[in-house]
Amino acid sequence: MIYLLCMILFCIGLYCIIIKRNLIKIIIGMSIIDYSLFLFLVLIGYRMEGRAPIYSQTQQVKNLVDPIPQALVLTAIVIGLAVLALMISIAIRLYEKYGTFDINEIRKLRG
Amino acid sequence: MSSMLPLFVAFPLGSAFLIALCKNKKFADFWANLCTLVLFIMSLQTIGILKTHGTMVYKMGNWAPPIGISLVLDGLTVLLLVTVNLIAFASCLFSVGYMEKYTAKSKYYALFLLMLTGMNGLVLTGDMFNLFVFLELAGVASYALVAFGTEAEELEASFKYMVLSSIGAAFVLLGIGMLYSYTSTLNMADIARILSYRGLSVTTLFIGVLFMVGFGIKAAIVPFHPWLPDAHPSAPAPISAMLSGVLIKALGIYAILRVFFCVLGFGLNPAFLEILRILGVLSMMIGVVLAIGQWDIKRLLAYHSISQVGYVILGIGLGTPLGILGGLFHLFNHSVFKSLLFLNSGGLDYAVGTRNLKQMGGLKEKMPVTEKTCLTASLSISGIPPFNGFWSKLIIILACIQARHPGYAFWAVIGSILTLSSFMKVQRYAFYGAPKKVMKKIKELPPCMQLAMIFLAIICLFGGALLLPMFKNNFLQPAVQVLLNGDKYAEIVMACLK
Amino acid sequence: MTLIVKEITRLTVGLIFLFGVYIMLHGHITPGGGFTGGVIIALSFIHLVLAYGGEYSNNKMNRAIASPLESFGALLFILLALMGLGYGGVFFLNFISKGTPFTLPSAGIIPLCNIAICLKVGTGLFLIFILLTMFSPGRNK
Amino acid sequence: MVFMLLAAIVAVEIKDMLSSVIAVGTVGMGLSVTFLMLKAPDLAITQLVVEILCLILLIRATIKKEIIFPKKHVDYLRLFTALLFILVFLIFSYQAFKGLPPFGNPFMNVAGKYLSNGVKQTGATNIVAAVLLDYRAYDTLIEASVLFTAVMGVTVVLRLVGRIKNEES
Repeated sequence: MIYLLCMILFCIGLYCIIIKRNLIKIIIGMSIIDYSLFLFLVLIGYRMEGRAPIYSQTQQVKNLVDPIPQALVLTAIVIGLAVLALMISIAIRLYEKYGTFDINEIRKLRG
Repeated sequence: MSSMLPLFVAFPLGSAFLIALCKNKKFADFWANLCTLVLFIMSLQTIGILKTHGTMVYKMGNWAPPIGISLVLDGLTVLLLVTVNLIAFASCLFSVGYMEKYTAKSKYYALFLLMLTGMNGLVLTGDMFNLFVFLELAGVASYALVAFGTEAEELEASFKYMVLSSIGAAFVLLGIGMLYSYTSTLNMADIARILSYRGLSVTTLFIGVLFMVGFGIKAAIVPFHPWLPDAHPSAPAPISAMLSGVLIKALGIYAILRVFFCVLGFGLNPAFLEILRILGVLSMMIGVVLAIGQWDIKRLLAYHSISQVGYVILGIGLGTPLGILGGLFHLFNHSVFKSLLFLNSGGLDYAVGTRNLKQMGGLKEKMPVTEKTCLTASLSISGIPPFNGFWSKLIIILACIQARHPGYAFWAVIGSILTLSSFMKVQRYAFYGAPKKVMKKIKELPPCMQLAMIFLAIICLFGGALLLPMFKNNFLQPAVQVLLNGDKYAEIVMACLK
Repeated sequence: MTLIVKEITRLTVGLIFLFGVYIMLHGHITPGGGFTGGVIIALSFIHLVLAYGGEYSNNKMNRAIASPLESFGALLFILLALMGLGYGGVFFLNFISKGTPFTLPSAGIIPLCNIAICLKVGTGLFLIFILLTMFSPGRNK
Repeated sequence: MVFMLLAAIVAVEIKDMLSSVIAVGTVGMGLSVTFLMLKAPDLAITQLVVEILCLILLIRATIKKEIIFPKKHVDYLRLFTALLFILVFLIFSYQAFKGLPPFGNPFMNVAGKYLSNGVKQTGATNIVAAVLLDYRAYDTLIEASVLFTAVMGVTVVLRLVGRIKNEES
């Protein structure tokens, strides 16, 4: 089951976020989760012996792969990038305030 | 008529870009308020449209669904649209004065409008992936707004919120991916149609769990709540009002209702309703118990949000027409009075410069308008008769008894009493008692902030009137019908296309 | 940075930029599109910043220009959508004639959308990068 | 794919921040190559380019920061619950995946219509672009706005002075 490999990647990211106490590691975990989701979406659209969904002038193309997941992933990549950028900027700002990336030391708020 | 629907998204979006383009503060003040006012009026118009035309579908780019994206206007959407735009208008009016304390006011308005766009779009959309994109738009704007003050606590709260909420979004995306693979379409009505003849399977159950976790994080239902008491107090007060008043409802509760009742067709499944009820009671009790011990006024309010969301979920979880009516009515009421309370707390913060209740006192003479409106909202949230909170809680409790769940009714009453006690504390410490020395210079708030608060207080006072048949049949009942007929969603939408 | 890096950057930046424009304009025929093109264009500027330091690139494309340009790109996109509304009564109507496939001016509004997105993404990402680089904690307070 | 998994584990477990970031870079590159093998050239290009940008940003965040590692105290309870949760999640997802159509044979209800009518209806030969900018242009508009929001957010977060302090207080 190739989907399961994807899920393992997802779980690595989740594990990283739950266990690690470092802001950058958490960001890395987030991006790994994102990657696994992109991969999953593209996998569900793949067709055996498929071709890229682009028509060409010279030859007749058949058996194109599903274009919708690809469009979705393109959108999701942009959103992932946006969230990542915002996260990094907040992490940098937090570093400036506390002088560390360790969330045990940052934890000022309870709850 | 139906060409009005995309304007709910396009108008605030365009305004946000425009405000970002010309960075004039006065212009931003004016334009943002104009924009929210127009949106509010437009949302009121949709009630009339719904009455005359029934459910309406708008085809984006003239591609018939499932090829293109469609917008769907039905009862539930109208309810949420009115709520969102009402609160947005009040908060926006309030921020004219309040945001003077911060720098970069025009950017604030741009982000505010983008968040509003996200919520409006999410409520209107009829497409699964589009829902995710709007979820992220509202989410990203709210992360930035929570961190707006750039103090250490705010940044930290924002980071926590962001991480949890992104995990939620990741679960939602995974669910959408699986749903797409399972049904090979993204349109909600189409998915509902295909799922209804496929029946229940492990896959749909798993997708359901994924959505429950994802949207549950956004709605701050109890096992997923830890971000809320940090994030909501850290944001500027109008944003707290937006977050607590409508964001958790539009992103969380609305999405749960739409996806589970209309798309996945779990709506009248007794096991699912039982889960909702248990989650509701848990949120209700844990939220209110944690709230009592708080001294920070905004933190206290944030815990109450968790508790009041519990009421909404409990009411809907009953699955009877009366219960759903109570839940949805409470959703509207909670938006109004919780926003009002957050605006009050913002007003106190603005005037006194602290959020700690122990350092306040004797503000009754100094700030009469804030005192009166805060009293209204407090009585309303704790369910004292003439105010709107009483009616919706009464309906929920009656529905509990009617549906033979007296235990839940008991918990709801207990929760209400605890709420009352904690708001007595707020009133006692903030407005009565001996005035502190520091309080001498305090003045009443600027007029536009007062106006926003009075506006919401009036709605609080007369909110109970929405139960009169004249309003109820046009405003609340269609929304209840949507949930009750959740399994017919596909047929209704498809019928509109012809 | 050393002289070698600077020289090579000077040679390659133009090519990277042109490649970005190519990808953007051919988005509807070949792989790529406005978003990818925008990122590549942003990268070409980032390349400059990395090689020459902030001061040099500030002359080329500074924040004062980039920020309005971004809003402009966004407005252009929404304007295209609204033009569909005005023209045929439908939001996002593809109202220009489709043209013949496989040629550059084809596919109605798609290339125009690509250009708008490209403007937006390119300037937006460049802005993010500049802000992150320029931000130095020492200047606070 | 296996390569990606290994790189991901390295990225999570490695101690040095910079190496960890670079390991994430390899995951991204692996993803890009996988996209190419899965016949998604648009995504491959985009992923490659975005990956470079992410790396630059991440390196910017980590470089020149003296990272002090706290004393290693592993919270076994936390670790155990996390692993248990992940295991349960994997088992259930395996069960759920059985219900999906097998790999390589998607249903293609709607997608089939896109593929057969796409060129005629939109004039774009790249069907992904046609889907992105014509059939689902509304999504793309919002996606661009998300990026715009993020830019606004970054400018807001990186402001030097957040509040105007009152002179009186």
